[in-house]
Amino acid sequence: MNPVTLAILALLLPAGAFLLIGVLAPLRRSGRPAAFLSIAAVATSLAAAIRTWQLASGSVEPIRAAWNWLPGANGPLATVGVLIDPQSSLMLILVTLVATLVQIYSLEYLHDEPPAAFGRYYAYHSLFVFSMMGVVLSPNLLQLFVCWELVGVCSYLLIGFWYRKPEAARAALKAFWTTKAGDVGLLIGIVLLYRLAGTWDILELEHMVKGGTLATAGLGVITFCLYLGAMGKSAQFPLHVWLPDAMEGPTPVSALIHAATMVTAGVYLLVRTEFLFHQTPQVLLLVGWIGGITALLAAIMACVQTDIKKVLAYSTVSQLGYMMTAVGAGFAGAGFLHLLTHGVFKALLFLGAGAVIHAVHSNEMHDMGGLFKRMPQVATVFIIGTLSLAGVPAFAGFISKEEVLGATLAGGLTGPFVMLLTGAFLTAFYMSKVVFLVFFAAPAAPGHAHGHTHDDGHHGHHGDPPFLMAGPLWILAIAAIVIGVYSTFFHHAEPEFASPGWLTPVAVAMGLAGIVGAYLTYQTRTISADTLASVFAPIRVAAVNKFWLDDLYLFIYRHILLAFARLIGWTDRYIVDGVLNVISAWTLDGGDALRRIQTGRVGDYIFAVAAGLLVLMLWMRGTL
Amino acid sequence: MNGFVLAPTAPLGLEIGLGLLMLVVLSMGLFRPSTPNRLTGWVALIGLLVLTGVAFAVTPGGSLFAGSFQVDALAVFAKRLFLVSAAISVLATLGMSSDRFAKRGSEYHFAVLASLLGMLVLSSARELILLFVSFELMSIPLYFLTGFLKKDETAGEGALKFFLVGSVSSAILLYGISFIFGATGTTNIAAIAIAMASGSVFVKLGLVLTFAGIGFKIAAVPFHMWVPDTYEAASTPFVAWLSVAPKAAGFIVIFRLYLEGAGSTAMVWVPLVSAMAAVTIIAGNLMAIPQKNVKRMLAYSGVAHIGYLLMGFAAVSASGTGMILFYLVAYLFGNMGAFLCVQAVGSAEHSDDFDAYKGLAQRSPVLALSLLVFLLSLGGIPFVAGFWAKLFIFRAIIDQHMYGLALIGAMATIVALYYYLVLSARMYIEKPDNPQPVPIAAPLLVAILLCAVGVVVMGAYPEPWVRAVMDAANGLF
Amino acid sequence: MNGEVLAFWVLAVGLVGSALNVVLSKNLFHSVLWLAAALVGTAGIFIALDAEFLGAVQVLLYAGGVITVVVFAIVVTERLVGERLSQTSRRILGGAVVAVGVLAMVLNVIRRSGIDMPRPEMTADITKWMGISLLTQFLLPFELLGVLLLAGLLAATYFARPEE
Amino acid sequence: MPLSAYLSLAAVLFSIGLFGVITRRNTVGILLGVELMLNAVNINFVAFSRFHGTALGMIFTLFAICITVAEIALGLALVILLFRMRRTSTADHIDWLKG
Amino acid sequence: MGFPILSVITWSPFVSALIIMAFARHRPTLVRMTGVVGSSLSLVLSILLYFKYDHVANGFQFHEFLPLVPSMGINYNLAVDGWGLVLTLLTAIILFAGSFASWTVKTRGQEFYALLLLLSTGVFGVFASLDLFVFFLFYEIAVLPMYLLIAIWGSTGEVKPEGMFGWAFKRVGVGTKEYAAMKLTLYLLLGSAFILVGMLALYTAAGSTSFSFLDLQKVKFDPQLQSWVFLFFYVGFGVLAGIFPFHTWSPDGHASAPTAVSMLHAGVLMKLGAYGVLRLGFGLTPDGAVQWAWLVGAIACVNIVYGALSAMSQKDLKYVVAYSSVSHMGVVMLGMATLTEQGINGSVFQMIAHGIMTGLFFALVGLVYEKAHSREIFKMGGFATMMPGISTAFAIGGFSSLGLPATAGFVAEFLTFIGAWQSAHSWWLIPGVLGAFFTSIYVLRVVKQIFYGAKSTDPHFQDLPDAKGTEWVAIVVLVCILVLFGVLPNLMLGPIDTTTVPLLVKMGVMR
Repeated sequence: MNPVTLAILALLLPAGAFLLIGVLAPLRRSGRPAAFLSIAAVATSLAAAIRTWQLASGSVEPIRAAWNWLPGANGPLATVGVLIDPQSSLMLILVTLVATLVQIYSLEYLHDEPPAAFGRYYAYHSLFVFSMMGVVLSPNLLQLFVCWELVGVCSYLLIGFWYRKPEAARAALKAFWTTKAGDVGLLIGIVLLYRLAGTWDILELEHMVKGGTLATAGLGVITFCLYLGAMGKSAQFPLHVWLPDAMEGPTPVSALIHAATMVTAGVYLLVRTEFLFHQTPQVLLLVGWIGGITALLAAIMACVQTDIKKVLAYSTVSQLGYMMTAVGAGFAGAGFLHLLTHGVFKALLFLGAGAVIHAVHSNEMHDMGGLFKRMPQVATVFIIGTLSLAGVPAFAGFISKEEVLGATLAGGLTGPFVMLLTGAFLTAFYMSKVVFLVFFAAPAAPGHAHGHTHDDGHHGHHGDPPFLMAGPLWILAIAAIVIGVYSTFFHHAEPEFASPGWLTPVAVAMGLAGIVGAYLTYQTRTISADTLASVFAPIRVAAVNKFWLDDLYLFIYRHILLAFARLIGWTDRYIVDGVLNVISAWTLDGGDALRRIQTGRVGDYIFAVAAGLLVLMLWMRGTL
Repeated sequence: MNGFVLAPTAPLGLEIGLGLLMLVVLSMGLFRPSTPNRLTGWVALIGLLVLTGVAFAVTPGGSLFAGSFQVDALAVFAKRLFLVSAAISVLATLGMSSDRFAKRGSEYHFAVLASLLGMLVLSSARELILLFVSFELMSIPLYFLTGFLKKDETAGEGALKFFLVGSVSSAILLYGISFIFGATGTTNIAAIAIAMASGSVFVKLGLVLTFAGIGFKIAAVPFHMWVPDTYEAASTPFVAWLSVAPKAAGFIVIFRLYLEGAGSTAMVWVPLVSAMAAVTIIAGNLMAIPQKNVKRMLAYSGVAHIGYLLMGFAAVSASGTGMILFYLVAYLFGNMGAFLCVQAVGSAEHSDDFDAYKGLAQRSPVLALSLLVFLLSLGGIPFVAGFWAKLFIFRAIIDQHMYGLALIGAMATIVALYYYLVLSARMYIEKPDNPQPVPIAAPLLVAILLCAVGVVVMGAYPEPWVRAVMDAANGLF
Repeated sequence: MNGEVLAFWVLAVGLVGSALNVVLSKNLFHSVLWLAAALVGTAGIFIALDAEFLGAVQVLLYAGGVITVVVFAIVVTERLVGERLSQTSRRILGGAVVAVGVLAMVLNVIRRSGIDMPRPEMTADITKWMGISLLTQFLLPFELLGVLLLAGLLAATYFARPEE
Repeated sequence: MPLSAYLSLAAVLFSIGLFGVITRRNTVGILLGVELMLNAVNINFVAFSRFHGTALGMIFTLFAICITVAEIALGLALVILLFRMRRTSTADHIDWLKG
Repeated sequence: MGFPILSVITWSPFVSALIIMAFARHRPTLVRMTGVVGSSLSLVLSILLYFKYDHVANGFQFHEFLPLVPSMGINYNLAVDGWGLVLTLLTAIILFAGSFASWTVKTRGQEFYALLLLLSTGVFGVFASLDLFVFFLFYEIAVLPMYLLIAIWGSTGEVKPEGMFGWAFKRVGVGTKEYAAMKLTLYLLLGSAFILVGMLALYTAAGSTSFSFLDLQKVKFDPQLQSWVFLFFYVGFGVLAGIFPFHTWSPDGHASAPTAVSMLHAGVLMKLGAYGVLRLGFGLTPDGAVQWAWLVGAIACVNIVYGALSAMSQKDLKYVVAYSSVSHMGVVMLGMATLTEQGINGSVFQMIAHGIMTGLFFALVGLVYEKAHSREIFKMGGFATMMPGISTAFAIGGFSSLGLPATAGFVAEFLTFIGAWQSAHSWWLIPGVLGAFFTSIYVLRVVKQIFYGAKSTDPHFQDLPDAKGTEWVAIVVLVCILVLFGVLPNLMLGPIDTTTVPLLVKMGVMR
């Protein structure tokens, strides 16, 4: 099969699964069969994706296929199709791989759900996989946007999967609105781009840029708008607020959507349109700086979280900042690499955390502790993930983080570089903190934990998870190690930039310092956590309060937007409609008033006739 | 030989026939039977039907008395209209429950026929004296007919008001005619147009005064004030006729005096008439809104309709004139029909108030539907006659580029629809207090259905009617 | 100043005076009598305009017939109500304004009309001509007038007759 | 006397009559005002007729007088009818129908 | 001439109405079946029409001609072009769904169905008429039955008479169904008065010989005449299309109307207004349209944002949907005001999209109301557990209304935005996009409030059933179509585009 057919196949299988599950209510309500269908579809997609990648890496030119979607007088306005090049095919593998693993994992993770909800879950998943692949394979920005939005909807639906929980419903809404706010920018950018370039096709655009036929006037606005979209999806400061809340969704969802795939779509978009951004260095600079700020602030906030998923969520935000900084520095390749590795190890971390939560029935780290003995497998893979994230050599995160840091420095973004470096330390610190608190340290609040122990009988599996959950964990862990080992020791890709020699040692030192710091604080308790807290009190308060961004947004939503809406609603009812009612009332009153001249006295009638006569004569006096 | 003797009077055939009918009706009153019956009514009806048949056979042409009586197309058209409306009214009267119509039927029908005679002659009159006398012949029996139910506490009042305002108006009218005569020295109507063209101030003054007089007859604001009181007081089938036929006669007079042969000199009336039309439409509609009595409501809405007819006059064109005639025919069916429905409900409920119409659709669907159709026609809704009527009027004045007036007319239609809809809501939406069907006398029902058929047929297929009115109107220009 | 002018002015002053009394008199009965005077004065004007026949008709029909009927009516109603009818006026200001306005307009037209043609000589016997034309040219209105009078009479008796 | 003199006289009479019909409260009084107006009209007719040298206006007057008589008879009959029912001949009091 | 397919589509509801009135008295099943058969016939034939339409030749097809009033040049002349084609299909779909959504009308069901079908004959007729006059006649048929439909079967809401105009509110009875019905009817008739005057002005200016659209289209009218006639058309039809500030009949009317009537009215009748502006305003008075495009667009922008904000502030579910119509109709008007190919395509496509989605919304609101007897958004909660089907459909409708890709709403809005940016007034893009964003806020907020979150503790809201039986028909049909047109917009856009381009060429804004 040629790569296009394969790609389409990969794309359509989950879509078909979604339609089948969605439309055939009995199938959906049966639960497990639906899940198997979905998994089969996505697994086949994975195979197709791998084959596509193989075929694509052999071809020099990107492979593109397109069909008309929207008509226009002078040729089609928009097309749909696939664009297969190394980037998209790699990304495709990541998406399908993580999706497959997560779906398998979910079989066990959600086995308590009623069958109907189970079916619904897999329907959403299939839709998500389809949409995400649509984003990845999209040959033009419009299709990308279409799938982009669908991805957002899936995220909304899956965050709100447990919609009975008010928090989940609220978080879903918040995620949708925040990303939508960014998407408004993306939409505007796409619309603007059409007038400027007359096409949305990525290859054509690239061609135009290379040929110098694309006007640069106004391009800055367009790239900025595109970046806004990426900002929302990839949770860049200040639109990152939705991602931590999104952890209300089931943990596998967080692993797939809010760690590995969807949130990286923003980075992917920027990678795809890198050539456009290069035309507008100011915007690129902005991307870099905001990336750095995001990375640092999110890392700080991650440090003060007590919820294991929240830590991972902020960590994701922070890592997305890393990727963005690299893109902003002008080296999208580095960002993309980090995207891939991060996808693997962050999914691993989330799934690991999920296994823990599944066992403990709590997200709070103080409910955990000393779990290494009970769940050695989970602890192992989680530690692999942590080391990856901390950028320890021979793990997946190491090489990509080096690349990002190097790229940032090479791009001349010194400020963001410092932030990233600080962030690297903090990353290692908070991740290690999680590891120590969850797996090694004694339970922080024994009483509290005891409260749970008697539940053990009910939940049964307070040990390592069954195969369906462990399998995916191990696959990801192995992938993280393989990638790490391969890229650290065997494969030194020629970087597009030259990084100074001191960079690697410094970065690794930062990571190790973080691990050590965490060890001292949370395992041996040599350093008192309270002391740390009081030393960094102002930052801590700010971090705990999420830098008051949520409050700000809430204020804007409640006291500005809704209040304004109420004002408009009131105006419509009592002024606009009011005027109409007044006119109507006046008409009625006018009838009443006029009726009074009908006095019933014939003298008045005669008077009216005479007066009318006079009026007629006066009117006509000019001609008389 | 006989044929030769009668031949010269042929153009007067209808009038002579009507005169004979009057004679019969009157003499039936002299030999009053011991048990009152409605025989005179039936005789009058049959006579009218025969005359109507004859009228539809008459072809235009022929004149008498040196052209002062002329049977032109307009006259024939008008005569048919008058006869049909009178026949419907008489038919509906046969369903009246009051025994006064049986006891004094001879006087009543004689008066109707006398007034009708006035209208018939009026439509042919081309000479001022004849015009005036026939105008008065039309009017005076109307006063009588208004007060016919003299035992009713309000009938006399309605008649008196009608009479007093009417006689003042007719004095003004006559004063105007005197100036017209004075300006020309002749009573021939054809001379008026010539005098107008020469710019005679007397003829203009005369026409202004005359307009006030006619304004009373057609009930244009501010000469309309007798209308609601009179309509409320008088017997409903008569009001149905009163609301249509004399108005039509007034417009015939307007055509004769102001438009016939006048050409472009008639344009001098346009601002005055359009202003009057606007005021009439607005005031009529506004005053109809707060009415609680359906007859009064219809009276005011009738005033508003006069405004639309005046709009047609303001167009000063053959099409405008023709469309007035069309409007009159549509109005004949619509308004008479509506009044007859009021009669049907009123005789059952002994009330003409809106409340009497509650749930009529569930009590008597046919009656309610007929009334709805009439109201829609009056409101100018498509597929019933009134729509075409309004449309044609608007078209005529838009032809003259009077967009503002058209818009006022169109917007006022909305106000009119308001109160028509309020009445419809009573019929269709509310629950009846008394679920019994409304008893309707057979003749009345026939009359209502006739009107309904007229309204619907005109609405569905206006083409022949349009052709007829245009034939009648073209002679004037 | 010839006789015609003198007669005109005398009649005019008398007419206007009696007319004013008709509309201003407090006593309805007096009003009627003043109206009779005005009608007779009008007959005088007719005669001054060489319409003797009309003058006669005016006196006979109007002053004779109408006034009698009115007086009769007043008497009847007074008898019914058992007291003298007096009458007051209202809307005097409005009435005056309208009446004066109309008068001014009409007078203005008369002034501007330039109608003052010479008074032609009488050539034929007007009365005779009227008689002939009533039965020829104006036969139809004449007939209609008959119907009208009949209808009016019927109506008047119908209304005036007490309840049967 | 010129025609305009007659016409002016008629106009004055007409206006007085008009004033009368407006201001009179008694129905009979209103009728008297109408009579005055018609009288003025008749003067107009006769004067025009005379000055035009035609009898048409006089014929008109003749008809007018006759019709007036019929009218006034009818009117007075109505007044009597109303008087019988309402015990008043004051026009302003006859106002049951209004609004 | 062949089979008069357009006439059959147009009149089959009417005939059903007659049959219902004549034969189905007090037999509710027969009433419903007749209604469904009549509307199904229209639907089937509309689909057939779509496929038989020659998409390559485009232009007006399926001509039917019958002289009506030849002396005035009035003829019964039916034909459809691309726009008419898709809008006929839309009408048929909504009517079909509506006849199922009225299944539960209990009182006087016979009259209800008859009036509903009568109304749809009017709508079909408008979209198929080439003769302006017949167009107007059908237009009136489409408007008038609304009065009775709302006043008899409607529901009375609650509006507090407050503010400085409180007295007027009391005087006219704001909030009652009678008020809503009256306001709607009179407002729309007022609009039709403007239309009539404008139409007659063109007719006379063209020599009073023909009311045919094709004939009038060839006439080059005086620019000044065009200028005000366009305004008349704009205001006249705009009232029905809900342009600010003449939109206030819409919330009250739609909120008071029974389900199927709201569906048909918001779904199709409002399109009639926009279609009228586009067909008559742009088609016959192109210079006027070009001259006034700035006004149309500016008011459309107000509509979009203002409608969305108003919707956000409502507490009554039906009012939210009604105001969202006001906002979405702004998109329709904005699209045409751009005078660009994409804009007008978007405008017509939005007519379809909004028709379907608002039909869906009203059907769902009707169901929710039928089961929960409440439209108070903030009293309901957690319904998704009990009525998963309804809540899913509602969410899909909501997604379409906020312009989510893969639903019809996206294509429409996107095209409109493209058009807006390419028009002479590119700033229109901003309110347009902002409106879409606001829509996402109020729609999802409502979805969350009613269907998600903790279950309401109100005892009335326990054990509410999901949709069942025939109730599914309307929902499923509409949802499927909404998605179908979103995924394959070409189905509709093809014919639309072939009609838009010649218009723009004629208007001189496109080569």
